[in-house]
Amino acid sequence: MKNPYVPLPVTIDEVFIENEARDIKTFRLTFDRDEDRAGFSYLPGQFAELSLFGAGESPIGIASSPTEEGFLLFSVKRTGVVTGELHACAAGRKMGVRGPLGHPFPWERMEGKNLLIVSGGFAFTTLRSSITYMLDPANRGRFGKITAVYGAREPGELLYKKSIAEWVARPDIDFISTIDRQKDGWEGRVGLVPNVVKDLAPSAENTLAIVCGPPIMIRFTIPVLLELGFAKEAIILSLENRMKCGIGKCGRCNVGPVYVCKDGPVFTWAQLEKLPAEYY
Amino acid sequence: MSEAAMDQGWQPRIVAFLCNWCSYAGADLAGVSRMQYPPSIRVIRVPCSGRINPLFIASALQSGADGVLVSGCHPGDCHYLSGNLVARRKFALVKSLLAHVGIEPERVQFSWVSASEGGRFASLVEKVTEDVRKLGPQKKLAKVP
Amino acid sequence: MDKALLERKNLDALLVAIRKVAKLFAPARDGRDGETAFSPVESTAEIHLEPVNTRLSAKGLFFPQRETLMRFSGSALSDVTLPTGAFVVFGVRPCDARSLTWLDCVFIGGGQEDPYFQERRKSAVVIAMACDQPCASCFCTSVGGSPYGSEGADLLASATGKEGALLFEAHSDKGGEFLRTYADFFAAVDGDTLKERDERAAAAKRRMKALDCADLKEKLDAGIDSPLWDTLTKTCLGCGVCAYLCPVCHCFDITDEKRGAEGVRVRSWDSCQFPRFTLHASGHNPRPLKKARMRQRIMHKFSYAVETAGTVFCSGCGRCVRACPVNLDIRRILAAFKDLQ
Amino acid sequence: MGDAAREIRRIAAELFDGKKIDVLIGFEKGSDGYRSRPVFVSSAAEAERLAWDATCSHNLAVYLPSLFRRGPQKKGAESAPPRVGVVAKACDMRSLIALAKEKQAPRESLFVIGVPCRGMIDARKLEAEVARAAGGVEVTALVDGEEAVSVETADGRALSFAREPLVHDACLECRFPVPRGADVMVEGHARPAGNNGDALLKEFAKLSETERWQKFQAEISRCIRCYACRQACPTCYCTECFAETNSPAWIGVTTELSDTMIFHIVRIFHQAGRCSECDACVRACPMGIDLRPFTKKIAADVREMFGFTPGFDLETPPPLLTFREDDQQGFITEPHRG
Repeated sequence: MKNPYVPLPVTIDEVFIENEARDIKTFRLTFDRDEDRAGFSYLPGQFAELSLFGAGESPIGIASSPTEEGFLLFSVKRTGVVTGELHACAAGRKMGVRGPLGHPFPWERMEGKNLLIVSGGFAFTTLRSSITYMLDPANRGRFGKITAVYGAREPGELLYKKSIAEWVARPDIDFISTIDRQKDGWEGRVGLVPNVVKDLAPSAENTLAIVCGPPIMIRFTIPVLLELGFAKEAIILSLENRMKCGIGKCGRCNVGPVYVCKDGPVFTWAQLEKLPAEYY
Repeated sequence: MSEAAMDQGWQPRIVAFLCNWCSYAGADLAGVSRMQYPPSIRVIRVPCSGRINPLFIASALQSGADGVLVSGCHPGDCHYLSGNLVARRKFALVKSLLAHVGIEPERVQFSWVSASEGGRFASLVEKVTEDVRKLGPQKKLAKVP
Repeated sequence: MDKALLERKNLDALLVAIRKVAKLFAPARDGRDGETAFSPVESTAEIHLEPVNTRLSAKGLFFPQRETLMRFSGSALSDVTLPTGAFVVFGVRPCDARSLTWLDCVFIGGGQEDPYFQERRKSAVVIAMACDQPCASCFCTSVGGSPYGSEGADLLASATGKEGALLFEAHSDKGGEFLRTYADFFAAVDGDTLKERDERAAAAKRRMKALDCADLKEKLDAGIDSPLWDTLTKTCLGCGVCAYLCPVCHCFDITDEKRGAEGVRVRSWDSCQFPRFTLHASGHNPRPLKKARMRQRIMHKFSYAVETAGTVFCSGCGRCVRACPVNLDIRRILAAFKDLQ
Repeated sequence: MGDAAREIRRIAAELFDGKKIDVLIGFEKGSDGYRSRPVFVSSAAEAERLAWDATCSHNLAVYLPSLFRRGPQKKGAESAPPRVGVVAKACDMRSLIALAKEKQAPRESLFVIGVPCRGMIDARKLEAEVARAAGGVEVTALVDGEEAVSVETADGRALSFAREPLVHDACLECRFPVPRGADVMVEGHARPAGNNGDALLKEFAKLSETERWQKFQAEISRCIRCYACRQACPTCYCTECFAETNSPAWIGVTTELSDTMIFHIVRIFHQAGRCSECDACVRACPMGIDLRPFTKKIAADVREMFGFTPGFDLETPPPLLTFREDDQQGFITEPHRG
């Protein structure tokens, strides 16, 4: 019997500082064993438990795309014990990964659809995975028009700046980054994410919206999308609750009849609306 | 310290919480004066003996310390006027409660050492070390994961 | 052979025989107040079957309050040892035996098996002891159980009028095998004993006050935003008694402990009644209020579990009723929602 | 006892009618005839629920700090603190004063209805007696007599038990059965003052070091870390407990014995100068852990070393926030030479 609590051994291959506040780092991990690399099959939207023996585990969305072979990316904000310890780790450090866990975005449903990606702040990670995945030449044809709105408090807090620069330049994705307040040197859009979406007024026709961000952004974005004509089933969100086991046993992420870890973290607004509001 | 004691082999590990202004300076003086005392202590410098939280003592014991020594300025000499006097009440209670539940009183000791008392510091460490050595390793609160 | 009689004089010999091949757990005195706890026992003299159930259910024998999942050394895994060793639990009340089937749903079901729990379940024989004297705080019959219920048990033992003899009935393959293995200690059962058993079962059932739980889930679902949650939980102290004593509550924490490089990853019971249970590292807490936490506990048992596992997650053992320091009484909460218009 | 209940209801109704209080914390009838439960009432009509009998053993002061703990207030627009009525036995009263002293509940916002205490009946002791006599049956009526407690059971039996053996250990030892400093007193007679567990402490202190350690270990090893002791304790009011913080993680969160022992040692230490020896911690413990030999120790030490008994006046500073130049320091280690 496979023991679901035992992490797969990995090595930190490289560490990137993502933001000016230097409290978000991206860790590139490689598997220590070939069979783990081969067996770790995931799709964008899933997460994994990062394990540092002595500190504990932390559930983090997978930021790499399955199309990027040979490594995994995780962007981690320094907030608690495990993430604090992780931020003190340098390349070469051995650690563990348990996963992939949870359900990915509904890729079968998304096929043939236009996609509106709405994201704020640090929650962009699994959307980096998704965009990279969709823009892969082997996949791009499976999806319609892709529009992405990504906001942060200030320019220095936008993640994956290099990738963003590439996406902005590409014709096959309409990528808009925005910051909350004007800052010197910023030439892009200024405004809160829900307002930018409102201004943009993307068509709801044959479109699915994927929303990931802080609670406040989600709360204000949902009404905008509904007003634009998105059906509740067409609004897809990814939740972050406190978790431990990641496999629906420990009860920590339980909200209503669902476990965010094993039934989510991806849900439609139609599903979430029925739950007690204990997920943000 | 006698040759005989050195030969006994087992050296207790004693965590010493020393106040910055008196006892730490006293330890320093003992050092620069090349006074001999057992290499049993691991010093943690605190701003004042009033900074000592009983949890520090419990944590030290749980982490495997065989003994704990807390030392501050003599009453009346506190750099912060009364930190050690307020602390003294806490210390009295901690000492009494630990002994009450059955932890050997010699495991946790409190003293006062001034910046000029290098000799007193050295003999204090010697005494505490001897006391703890007689008791052997501390296992009651030590946690072995 | 699925039914057999154990005469009083053979009981000790049976225990000795069991202890040759397995550990034996049974209710034994615990603490100064005369209550009992499942403990390793060596003889019948140590076993105390009281009207008041054991302090804690048998849950901890399968899902220990603290359990080492793995050991590590530095950043490398050094050991994963699954629990081993056969054991027999005697004197589990039907309510607690039934609860084990729900722990099965959680730990073995759900598409992912928990190897630690699974190993213990596999290596245990559960002998339930029927209740002739249900307590005032008991309400098993209100949630589909019964004082003579056998769900979750490999064997059900019940008292007979014959000088302390016990009737054993097998309710699983494991139970049948147990009776075959120890056949030498057992005698045949006559019709009178079985008749008496049925009478006793009926009498025990009659002693119990029933709570009407028929459309409880619907009522609770409808009342999810009711101010009752606030009024009924105002006096809740926010301790973990109800969850820790509950034979079904199964939430846990996983933490690492180390000294130097060596350490362990352990799991330990946790409770949704603690504010820290859902507290994010950022300081945000999606369930910050006591009323929401108690709502979670009740809803999980009587609504969410019905949706996900097809059953309520409460066996009516009454421990939370007895032991709640402020007598919150789960039956009163349920009754209040039943009456909600 | 019925008279006291009526009197409490009358006073409560008067307070609500006179708009003197916003909420009152008292007792109502609890489950199965063995228990009563704390209740919050907020109107004269609701005050009809208030009860008073021999099972009202909870220390209601436990609810006070959270009632007065309010979020940040806008300067100049601070909302007034609630006015709270409390039904208080002597131990509740002492805890309430200890809380007021530490600014956890303003005394002027409290209206205390004091009730003299004859010693509360331990529901578990009664339950065990009834179970022995008649099985685990419901009690439908309980009459608290002078010498005996009589109960009627759901299956129609009338049983009577000697009262004193049913009384909580804490009450048997209570030195102050009459509340001092209440705003109004309900008439009634109190039990004679006890010895405050001096005998118990002396017994324990007589044991050898090893025996004391074994007893301590044996009791604490049964702890399940449910924190009922802490939650039921009126003067354990920290919003974040050292036992649960994770940075620093002082102790582990599991039932590992050293963690559990440190939790109890430190929690008990934290009650120095606060503990009214009400035994709320002991009563709340679902495992029947006898903490008394340890909780009593800290109270006795504070009394003997600093001459302080918590819960009687608001003026004296808490003993661990102050000092005397001549505080005893016989425990200070003097090295061999100076």
